[in-house]
Amino acid sequence: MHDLVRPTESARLPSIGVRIERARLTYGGVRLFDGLDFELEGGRCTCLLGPSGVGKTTLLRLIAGLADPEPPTVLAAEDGKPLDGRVAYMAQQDLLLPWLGALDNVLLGPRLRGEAVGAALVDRARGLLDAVGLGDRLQARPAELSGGMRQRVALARTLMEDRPVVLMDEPFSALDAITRLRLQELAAGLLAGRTVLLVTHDPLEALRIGHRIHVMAGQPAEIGPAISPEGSPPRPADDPALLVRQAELLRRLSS
Amino acid sequence: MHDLVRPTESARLPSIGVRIERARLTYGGVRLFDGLDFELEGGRCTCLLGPSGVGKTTLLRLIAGLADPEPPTVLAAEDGKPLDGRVAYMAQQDLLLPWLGALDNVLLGPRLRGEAVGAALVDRARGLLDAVGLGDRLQARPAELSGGMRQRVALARTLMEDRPVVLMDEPFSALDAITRLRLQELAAGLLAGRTVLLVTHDPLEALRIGHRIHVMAGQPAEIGPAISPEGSPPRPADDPALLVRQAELLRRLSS
Amino acid sequence: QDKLTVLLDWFVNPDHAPLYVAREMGYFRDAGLEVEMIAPADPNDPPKLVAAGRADLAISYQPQLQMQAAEGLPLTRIGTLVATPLNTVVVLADGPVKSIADLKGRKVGYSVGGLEDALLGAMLENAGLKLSDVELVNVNFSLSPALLSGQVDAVVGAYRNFELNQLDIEGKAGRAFYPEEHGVPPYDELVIVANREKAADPRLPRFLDAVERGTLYLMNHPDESWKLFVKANPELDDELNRRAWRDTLPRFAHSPAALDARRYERFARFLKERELIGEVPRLADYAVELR
Amino acid sequence: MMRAVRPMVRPLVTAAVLIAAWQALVWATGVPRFILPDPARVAMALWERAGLIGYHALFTIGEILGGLALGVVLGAATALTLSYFRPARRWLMPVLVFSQAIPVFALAPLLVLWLGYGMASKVAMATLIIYFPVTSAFFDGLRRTEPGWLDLARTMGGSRWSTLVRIRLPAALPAFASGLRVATAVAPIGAVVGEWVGASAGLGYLMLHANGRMQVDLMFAALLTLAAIAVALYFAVDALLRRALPWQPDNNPDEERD
Amino acid sequence: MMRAVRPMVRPLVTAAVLIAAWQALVWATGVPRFILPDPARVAMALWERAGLIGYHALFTIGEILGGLALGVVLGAATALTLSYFRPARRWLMPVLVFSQAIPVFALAPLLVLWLGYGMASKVAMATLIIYFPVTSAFFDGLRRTEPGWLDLARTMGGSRWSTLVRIRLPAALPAFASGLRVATAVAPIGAVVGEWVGASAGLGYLMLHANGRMQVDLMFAALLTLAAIAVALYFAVDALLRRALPWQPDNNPDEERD
Ligand SMILES: Nc1ncnc2c1ncn2[C@@H]1O[C@H](COP(=O)(O)OP(=O)(O)OP(=O)(O)O)[C@@H](O)[C@H]1O
Ligand SMILES: Nc1ncnc2c1ncn2[C@@H]1O[C@H](COP(=O)(O)OP(=O)(O)OP(=O)(O)O)[C@@H](O)[C@H]1O
Ligand SMILES: [Mg+2]
Ligand SMILES: [Mg+2]
Repeated sequence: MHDLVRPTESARLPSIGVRIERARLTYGGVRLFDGLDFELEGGRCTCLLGPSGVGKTTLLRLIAGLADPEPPTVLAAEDGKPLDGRVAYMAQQDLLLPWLGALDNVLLGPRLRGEAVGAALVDRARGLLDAVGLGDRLQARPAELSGGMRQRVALARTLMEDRPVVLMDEPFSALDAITRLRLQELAAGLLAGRTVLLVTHDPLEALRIGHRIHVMAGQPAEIGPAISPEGSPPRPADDPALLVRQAELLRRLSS
Repeated sequence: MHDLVRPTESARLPSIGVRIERARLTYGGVRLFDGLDFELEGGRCTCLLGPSGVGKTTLLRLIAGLADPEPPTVLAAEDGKPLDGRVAYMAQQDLLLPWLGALDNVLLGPRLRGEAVGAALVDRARGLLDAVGLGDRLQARPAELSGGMRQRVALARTLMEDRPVVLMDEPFSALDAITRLRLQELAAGLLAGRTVLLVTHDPLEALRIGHRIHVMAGQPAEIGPAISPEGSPPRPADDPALLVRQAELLRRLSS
Repeated sequence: QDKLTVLLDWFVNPDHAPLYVAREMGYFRDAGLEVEMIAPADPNDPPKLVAAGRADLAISYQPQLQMQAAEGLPLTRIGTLVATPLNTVVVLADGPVKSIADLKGRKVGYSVGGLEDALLGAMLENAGLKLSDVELVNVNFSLSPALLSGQVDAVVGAYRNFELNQLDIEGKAGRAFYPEEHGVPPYDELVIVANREKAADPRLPRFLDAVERGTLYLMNHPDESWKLFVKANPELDDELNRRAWRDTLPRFAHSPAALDARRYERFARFLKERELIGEVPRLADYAVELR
Repeated sequence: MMRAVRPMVRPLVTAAVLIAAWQALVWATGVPRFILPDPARVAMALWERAGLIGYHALFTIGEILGGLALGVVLGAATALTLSYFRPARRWLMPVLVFSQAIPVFALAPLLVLWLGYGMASKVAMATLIIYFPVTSAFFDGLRRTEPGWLDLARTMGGSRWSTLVRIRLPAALPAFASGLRVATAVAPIGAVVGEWVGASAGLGYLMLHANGRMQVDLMFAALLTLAAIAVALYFAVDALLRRALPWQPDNNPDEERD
Repeated sequence: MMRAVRPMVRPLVTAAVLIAAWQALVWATGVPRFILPDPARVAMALWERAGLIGYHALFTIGEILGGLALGVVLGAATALTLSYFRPARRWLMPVLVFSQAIPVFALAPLLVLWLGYGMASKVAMATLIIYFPVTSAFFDGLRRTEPGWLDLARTMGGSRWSTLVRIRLPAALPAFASGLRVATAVAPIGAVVGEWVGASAGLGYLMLHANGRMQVDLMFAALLTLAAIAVALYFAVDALLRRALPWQPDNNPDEERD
């Protein structure tokens, strides 16, 4: 693993849990959530699966502070302080800025915060792009990149953020199986010790890198009990125990 | 399967193979293809896998007539006639028109061709949307739909096209495992007898619905020999033979 | 009733009194004419449009007519409306300029009509100065405001019947220098022009007769005339126009159809001297006395 | 309640503030009343000459609407032509820009010669002024279509015409709306400039007339009326456009939640 | 070879075609030369009075550039203010529209009173004309930002200011460019109208003067010069804008491959 991509202070980041209680949210008259409770364990990776359109993205956005929940929704961090400024969010779309090259897209966060973008930050961004396999496309604009490449730039940008809470919405969906495995490992490594919520459609992916795995279903949506596979992530993809778990997950998903 | 969604004349569509020879294409000085040969067998479903950024989308666009190949590239249909007007193309992005509701997005093709959009066509579009699980969101604009829902609308739009050659770029990437299985079956059923090229990152998906499966790799990109699983698609997802094949595919992908 | 279109030189104002009185008194109708009067915004346009055949008659200025004739426009004067110059150089009475000679080194505002700088040049030379001794500024729409607000020290192109009253109403007395008293030959301010090719139009003498009747009524019954005028143009019913009306009365041509050939020729020579025209046009080509 | 009342109150408050500012300006700068009369004087003129102003306003409104309709139709047609024919783009665009630089007084005699002194020449002038913003903005919008949609239309076998109608046009509507907003705001001045060509009615005529005769109060009263028409028209069009383009993102920085 | 020559040839051909059309118009309509002189006459005037016209053109160019610079800066600033402060939007927008409807001749004495007869009043006039298209288009662009980017900026902890600079501004550049194109095309008329307000130099002044003297040839020669300046300026700005926004899709229907 590249040393550069891991910020020096990351080890010192405190891990914070996040709790959401009695969430309620309505879109166009339809109750998407009603009394939904959910918890992200501090320092752990929680994976969320569920049918398309059930509200996974909406839940992520709610935690990121981007959706407007209705009362009596409560969103709270374990340490009682507000979540603002402690969350990194990777959306389902890549949301790259078309006028910036890959490197500048990755450096967007520090620039937006008005941090001095010195050699250290640039090197880290370079390192991250290198780690996602785009070390030779630093200046490429989004329009010149393939779908998977764009997703990888967005992933690098999210990892650049170095926040205690990281929310990722299908971050590997546009990647081939091999790249996906590599990047799962990269992400799991870099995000170790952080509170991660990862939405995915791939049960195996969830089983590889999740500490806890939940299935969301129904309308209004409910979140099922956690599955906690043994061992610590990233688990090897060919672990036979995972295949057994996968069958269980698929069963839950199809019920 | 809904009867409505299958156009009456579909049985009569002749199946045409497509051949691409000595393809050459350069982007920004880099030879993406150089002397690439590839064939789509008529009436069969060919699946294409390969690392992100290798050129799968570009190849698809080339066949769709949307990329400008350089000489000595040859693109030809088996029957010698031009491909124009006989190809349906589903891009990697959903490309829904934001000002149209789901139903109108699905009806875009006939409208663009100036066909009279009568009750029959509307019913078929409705039926397709119903089949992809959006029967209750006919009027929803893209901005009101989740990522997976948008992809399903795009899929319905492609199926609506009823063309002998169908090119699909990661059509199920944003869908959960269960919906994906269902829609794979739907697509395999509706597209039976057509010449299909399907780009996917999911080896199992390729194994379930592909007659022939190719792996693309390298720079310039080369396309490996076909894997032809036994039985006819859609194959059951829990077929143990598939798992064996999957291991082989993964080996090819990672080489 | 024959229709006749008359393009005014500018917006309706007391200078056009004879026309309106003739219309309101029914003199045009008596002459078998139905006269439509149209106001343009740019005084340069009406003669062009008459020359182009778009209208029957235009109200214009003698100097302009002569310049246009020299440029070859097929126009001819058939009558006179205002028979003295109206143009003046105006300064504030309590200002530093007591004589034309005091203008040396000062700013003079003008509204581009084509003639103003020539007039001023002649007046300055008459006082021993040159045109280059003053700074000319085109102030277009706002002669009085420019003078009142001290933007310029003098304005040329101000009308003696208007701008002086305007200054007075604003509480400032103006001092006028009359061109004809400072080396500029006298001329007819407002003339009626027709297309030269159509000078024999039988409607024209009838029109002039009606204008003459209007002028005479106007002089005989100034107060009644004023009432007629503001009835036709209610927006003009104010102090300024009332005063302008009074000051314009003595300046109307008593005999609108009469032509003073020497006056025209004298002024044409002046224009040539000032290099406003290249050749002195033949009088008969641009001015007639209808029979 | 409060919310329902507000939309009615705001214009009144704006007007009040403007009038106060105007009065303050007059007091502070001591600008003479023949250059800028104070509000009271103008209000008086507005009141006393309401009939006259209203009569002239009717003409001007007619010209504005005529010019707007014609300008928008011609502008849209030109933008389409420009974007559909490369030769048009190459040869016509310079001509259009050229036409923008022609001052009224050069054109006026021509317009009158061809169109006469009636409504037509004024509508033509207003059209000319409105025409370019619409053309330019719409043309810009038409050529900024998302390439993916065009690819889609191509594979679907859409003709140029249907691609235009179904994809390029709706995609360019926000840009068109932008141009239309500018056009709406300049339409009144277009009509007034048109009256410059020669008129016997209309607010522009009235203003010029009043100006020429130093009836500055009346001029400003007419001007206020014209401006009020302009503002009303602008907001009507703006509201209409917003309603017509519901899918378009519309966010303002100060509405960002913090 | 051919391709290299073309960009030089096209304007000449356009000019030739225009001149031919003009000549044809003169012949066909028989419009008298004191209303629309024929090209040869104007060319002669252009040639004989080149020095005079050049002298006045310099002033006008200065005014155009000044007005353009000021108008764009002020317009951009206003658009930012409008989009950043809801009150500004609510109260200022009507005022802006209002201001658009004020005819020059009402404003002229005020401008001259405050700015004098020098360059300043003309630049102010040109600025005023350029201002609104820029403001309106840019403001429209600023509020049409892709909501996803704003969400991103929010979670990244971007301040309003940095979100503006890094996201909203670049995203609004295409719209801004649209407005700038319109502004560039109307800037020359702005300068000429400014000279109308009171001037002793400039092409507008020269035209008025020639018009008054019935030197219609000279007037049209000055007009041609003005229009040429306008066209040159427009295409320079257009080329600049295209170069500055390389990421923006730019496709024209007639370039669609069939
Ligand atoms: N418009 C373009 N300009 C320059 N390079 C491009 C352009 N489009 C694609 N490329 C390059 O071509 C290569 C192939 O891209 P393509 O989209 O075909 O990949 P892909 O195999 O579909 O990848 P993915 O699985 O990530 O979608 C990439 O390296 C990409 O950067
Ligand atoms: N802006 C909106 N307006 C109206 N409805 C919306 C809006 N955004 C989302 N929805 C609805 O909310 C529901 C949940 O959407 P969400 O994007 O959270 O789904 P998801 O679980 O992320 O699905 P996917 O796996 O397809 O991404 C969907 O039914 C969608 O139609
Ligand atoms: Mg989602
Ligand atoms: Mg791809």
